Amino acid sequence: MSFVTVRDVWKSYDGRPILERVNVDVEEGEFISIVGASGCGKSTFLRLLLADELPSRGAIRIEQGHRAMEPNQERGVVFQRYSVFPHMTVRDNIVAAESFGTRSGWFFGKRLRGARERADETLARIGLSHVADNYPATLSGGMQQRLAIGQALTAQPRILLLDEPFGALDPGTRLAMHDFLTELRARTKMTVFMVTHDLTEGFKLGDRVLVFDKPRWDPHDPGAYGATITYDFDARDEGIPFQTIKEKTHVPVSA
Amino acid sequence: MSFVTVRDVWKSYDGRPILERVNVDVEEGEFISIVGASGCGKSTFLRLLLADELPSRGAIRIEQGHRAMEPNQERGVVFQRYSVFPHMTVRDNIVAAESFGTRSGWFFGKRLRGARERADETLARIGLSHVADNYPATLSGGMQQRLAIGQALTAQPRILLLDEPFGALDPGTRLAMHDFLTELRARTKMTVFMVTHDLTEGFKLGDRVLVFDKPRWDPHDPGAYGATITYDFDARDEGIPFQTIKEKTHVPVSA
Amino acid sequence: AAEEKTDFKVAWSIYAGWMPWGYLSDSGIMDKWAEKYGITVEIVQINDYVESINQYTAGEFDGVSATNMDTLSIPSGGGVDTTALIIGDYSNGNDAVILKGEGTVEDLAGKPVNLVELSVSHYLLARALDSVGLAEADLGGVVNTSDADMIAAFAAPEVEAVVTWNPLVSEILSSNPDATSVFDSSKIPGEILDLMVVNTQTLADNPDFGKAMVGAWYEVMGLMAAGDAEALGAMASAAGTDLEGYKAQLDKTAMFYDPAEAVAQAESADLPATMTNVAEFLFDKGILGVNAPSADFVGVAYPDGSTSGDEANVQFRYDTTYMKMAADGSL
Amino acid sequence: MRLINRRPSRPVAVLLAALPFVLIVIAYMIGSDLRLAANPQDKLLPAPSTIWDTAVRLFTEPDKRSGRILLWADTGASLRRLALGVGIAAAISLSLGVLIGLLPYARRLLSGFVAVISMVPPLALLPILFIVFGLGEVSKVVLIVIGITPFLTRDLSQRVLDIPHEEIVKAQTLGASTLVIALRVVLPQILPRLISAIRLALGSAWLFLIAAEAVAADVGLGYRIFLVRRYLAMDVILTYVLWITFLAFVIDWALKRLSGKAFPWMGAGL
Amino acid sequence: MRLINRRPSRPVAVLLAALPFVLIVIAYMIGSDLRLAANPQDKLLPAPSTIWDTAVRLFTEPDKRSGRILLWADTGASLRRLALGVGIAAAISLSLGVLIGLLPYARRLLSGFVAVISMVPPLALLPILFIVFGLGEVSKVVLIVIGITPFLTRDLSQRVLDIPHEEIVKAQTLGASTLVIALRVVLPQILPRLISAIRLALGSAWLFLIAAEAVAADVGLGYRIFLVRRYLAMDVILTYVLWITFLAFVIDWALKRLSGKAFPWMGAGL
Ligand SMILES: Nc1ncnc2c1ncn2[C@@H]1O[C@H](COP(=O)(O)OP(=O)(O)OP(=O)(O)O)[C@@H](O)[C@H]1O
Ligand SMILES: Nc1ncnc2c1ncn2[C@@H]1O[C@H](COP(=O)(O)OP(=O)(O)OP(=O)(O)O)[C@@H](O)[C@H]1O
Ligand SMILES: [Mg+2]
Ligand SMILES: [Mg+2]
Repeated sequence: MSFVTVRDVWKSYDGRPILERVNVDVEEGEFISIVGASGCGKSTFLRLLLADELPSRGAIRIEQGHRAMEPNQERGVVFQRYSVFPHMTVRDNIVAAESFGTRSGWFFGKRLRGARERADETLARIGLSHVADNYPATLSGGMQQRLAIGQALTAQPRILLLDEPFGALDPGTRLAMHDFLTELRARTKMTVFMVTHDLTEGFKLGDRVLVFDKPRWDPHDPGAYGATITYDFDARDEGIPFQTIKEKTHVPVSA
Repeated sequence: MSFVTVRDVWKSYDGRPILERVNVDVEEGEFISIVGASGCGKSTFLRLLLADELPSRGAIRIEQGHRAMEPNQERGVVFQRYSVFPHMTVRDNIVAAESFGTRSGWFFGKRLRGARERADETLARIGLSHVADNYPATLSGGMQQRLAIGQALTAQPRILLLDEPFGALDPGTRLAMHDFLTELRARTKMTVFMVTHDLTEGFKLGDRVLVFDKPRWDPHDPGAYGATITYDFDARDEGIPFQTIKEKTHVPVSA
Repeated sequence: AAEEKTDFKVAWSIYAGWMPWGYLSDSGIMDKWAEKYGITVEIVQINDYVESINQYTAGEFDGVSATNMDTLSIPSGGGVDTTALIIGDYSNGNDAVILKGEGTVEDLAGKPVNLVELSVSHYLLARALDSVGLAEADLGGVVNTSDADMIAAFAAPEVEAVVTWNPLVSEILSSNPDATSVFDSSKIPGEILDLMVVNTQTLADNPDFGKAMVGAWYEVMGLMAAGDAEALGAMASAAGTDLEGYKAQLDKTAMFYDPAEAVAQAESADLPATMTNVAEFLFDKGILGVNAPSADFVGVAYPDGSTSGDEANVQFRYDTTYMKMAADGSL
Repeated sequence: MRLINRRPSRPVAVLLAALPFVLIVIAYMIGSDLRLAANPQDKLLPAPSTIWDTAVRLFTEPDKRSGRILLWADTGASLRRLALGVGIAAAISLSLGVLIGLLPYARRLLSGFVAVISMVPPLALLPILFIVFGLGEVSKVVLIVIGITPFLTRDLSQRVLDIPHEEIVKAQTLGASTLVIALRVVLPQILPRLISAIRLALGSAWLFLIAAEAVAADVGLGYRIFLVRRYLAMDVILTYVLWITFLAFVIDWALKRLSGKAFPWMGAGL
Repeated sequence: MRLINRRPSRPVAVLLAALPFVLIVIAYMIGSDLRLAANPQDKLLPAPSTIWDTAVRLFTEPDKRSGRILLWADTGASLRRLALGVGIAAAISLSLGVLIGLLPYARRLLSGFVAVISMVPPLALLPILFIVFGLGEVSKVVLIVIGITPFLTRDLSQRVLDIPHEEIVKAQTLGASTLVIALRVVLPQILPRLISAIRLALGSAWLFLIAAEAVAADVGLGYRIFLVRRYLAMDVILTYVLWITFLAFVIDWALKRLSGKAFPWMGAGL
């Protein structure tokens, strides 16, 4: 059986369909890039995977488990912005990834010291040791995203969700982050879903690239139908894709 | 004589030098791309050209005229954001480019109708006719920047200054904007300065590419010296540059 | 600097003995008398009694309804030479010291007392304590309490005694069966005088102003003395009560319906003693100002030409000229 | 499921929203019952039925003396003062806000002064106000103006400063003079903020109005409350309090609507 | 050069900032002189020298009767009431704000209620407060609490809602319970906002304090002002008004400093 199973998922907001008939199976350790036009529902799909929103119809399961009703430690996430806590130092942001799961949310004494040491190791690994006591606002965008990823991974999620994590970075920093992510993956073998606007980035990092688009559309009412996965590329072969067309796109629906 | 003359310009903030010994001559109709590390003073240089800030030393002249003391109609500008007026419709934003120069800032009657007609022509040219009555907030980022450029050009400036005009756009839209700008240039032969983070973009669009960097630096005090133009590439030959090294870079200064 | 003028403004505030001023203005009687003397007099009601005196002191009004004590402390103490044009009444039970539960004035010892500080209530309390040989220091403190909230205050658990005036007194006594009046102004008759005071200079320059005011006032006094239901009813409703309630308040007010009685009060030999008493009270409380060297720093002149206090600094005058004209029917 | 992720269904939501009001009414009824049982003459917490009767009387029966329905006369007078005071304060603070926010000279001249003035307790100045502006309508309006103008001015000048510098530069490159920038770029953009600032300041404006009317007035909502406070006529006071609350709510709602209608460009921001 | 681009030099800037204060003082001196020339005893606008003498006396000379320096006693009493009132209001509004902002159920239950309550004019409810809380310190503190809590609560709950949803989601993916989110994500982030909300509300708090002290008290800044109003001692009133203004300014400044010191992470925002 596959690791993540998405079965006939529909999602509408206020009766307006955004996603329809989404089906996909993902193996453990796969890196899935998700691309598609702006506003087509990529972030929505990620929120469904995160269980921050529930599908209007259909189900998403990890290892055939229960359907999650809300975000939990199984699913880590990094957004384009606001992914770290601005009121905690860089080190405390990492410690929080351990301590938030406890009843009070605080560590004390020996446990705190232990967590701090582990946090410092993590920071060394992601190259942020020199700013451990700084607040995130003083970090560059790239450093903040590295911190966010380090924090998400500290909680040891089963899948990691990235929503345009490098969208706000300049091209140079972006390339550095690609290397950082590739290196991390080589070490952890995490299952990752990453939404990106940048097709090159998607193919470069992903094992598979899912394209979201509206297969059906009504010329008189562009909002009448939702998007689904129209292509599912295998990108493992150094970015030279062989493609699986899943749906014919832009079939006009006679009104 | 050259069209824009920058002579031995220095700029410091609070005694901290940002730019030093900047010299450059630009011919009428040239497209100058400006690149450089983040925070090295590119936007500051543009603000000096704009006369939004005055140089601490040295002078900037257009056609050997007076040194401008504040922004005026000679210099048009488009920023990364906030370049259009959010409280005016798309059409009114274009009309404003004509009417702001009058005493009251308003057009009435026949003059207003005339300006509206010209605005509609401009909108047709930049492909925004269908949203003429919308407010900018409802436009996509690319459309807003097209409007900002159209607005700036309506005021018929002698030079046009662009500060990372496409920095906030996604790659697809960015490419479309490149085409839009290239096409406009072919028509107007405007003198343009464009700051960009993206080297490719700089070479693709520019006739010349200026690189800002700190030629001198003090290992003990990185903020002690300002940046200047270290390279001046000719980019006309389809982006294959032959370079003019203007300064040796990163010469350590014995402390 | 003689300053003749034809337009005058006087202020009044709601109190049993001053209600005629409202009626004077509403009924047109004031206008009638003003017209007779070729002037206009605007009568303005002000909610806040202290504010009305302050406004008069600052020169906004030519006259104001006030007690003898407040006249001495605010305008006269403030250097505004003021004449008592009309003595309307004296409080004859309208002001009272009220205790929660049974008791006498002696029982006030050790208890906090709520009252409008530095007002006639405070004076009444001082006189009450005097009568039994107590001093304010023997109390459990004096708590300044706005008259507007006196009834609510009396209902508060920690309030043990209040000093206040009508209609609050009758309201408190009637709605709190356990309330006892242990001392009231009927025990010090003639000491709390309710006046209409005017600027001395203005009066001197414009005798017609005095004549019109006094004439109008005693026309209404005549109506009241005759029990005119229309006039009394109007005053009662303006006071926020009914005819019965207003009559009950008037019972505690020694109105001088006859101008001759008012003249007699002004000429009474007790008046200088009362004023000296009041001045001492004010000085003791520091109300005459920090620069006041003694209690007799402000001089008060009486109808017979005698004075109490500092002769060189007479700022408060009892003048019976106009009331006598009314008594003689020569207005 | 975490509490933060639990959303009440529609009917439950309506019930919940009504609950606190129902509880307050019940608590009042119990309190009133207890006091009236102890003393049937008690005026402090009149029975709801008494309040209702009083309210009906106040809203419909004309005053014997003047023939006017006092509550409407009071409402008219108070609303006029409020509108005048708030209107004048808005006009002053709009001009000052634009000046302070836009012109460095004006900023130097006024911003410190406004900051200090905003700390002065206006109630303590009442006696002076009455002397300077008389006891008529003017002084009441002026108290409101003095009370809320500093706050409005500080808020608006901050908003002017918050307008992206880019917009001001852009206007200059289009040839706009200071006047044109003030009138066509700055003013329209702070108008919506003016409305929200007014909504914030209205509470204080009511307070000042009531305080001023308590001292010198012969008509007005605050005057009436102050007048009947002497007799502890809580039925009248509560009716007036509820009525003022209702008026305040309607004004707030109307301003919110106005803001939405008048400034359609305020969508998601630029 | 456009007016918006002209910046005063340093000495001119200092002069400009002082100008309005100087003008006010001069205007006062002229007004005072005129009135004192007409009547040397005039109390309304005492000469600046008189105010100075009075101020010195008030700050240094003990009261004859009680032996205490009244101004300090008044200041102590008022500041205690203010601190208590504001402190309690802050605690309540912090809890309510977090609840309303974070929990949909609490939001449904309370947000409409708080919106309505914030429209009630608290001054009109004074009689009820007196009966329920007595005439002592409690009712004064309660008036401040009632007066500013709705405003603080609305402001804080809005700030909680403004916290990026991403942060809340992130906390959940780190396993945080509702309690942990409230205590470790939301609370620390709205504390700085609490301080700025308090700075905004302090003006009203002073107002309610002065109003409460005017009604029933035997010590306090507002009490003294309303007491000496009885004999138009404007020198005392003006001294007290200036002193209150100074206190308000210092408190405001201290809160601003505190906010900067206590929340170093509030740099440029994330
Ligand atoms: N909470 C919501 N309520 C109503 N509509 C929503 C909501 N969230 C998203 N939408 C709508 O759903 C559609 C898809 O939004 P989504 O954010 O998933 O797009 P996206 O593919 O991530 O776009 P982008 O590339 O711009 O991030 C949009 O039209 C959006 O307006
Ligand atoms: N008004 C100012 N006052 C003080 N320092 C300033 C000011 N404007 C810019 N600086 C400083 O000048 C330096 C250059 O800033 P500038 O904005 O010109 O850089 P930039 O090259 O445009 O950077 P970026 O690529 O991030 O836009 C920075 O260190 C900045 O902190
Ligand atoms: Mg998205
Ligand atoms: Mg820049």
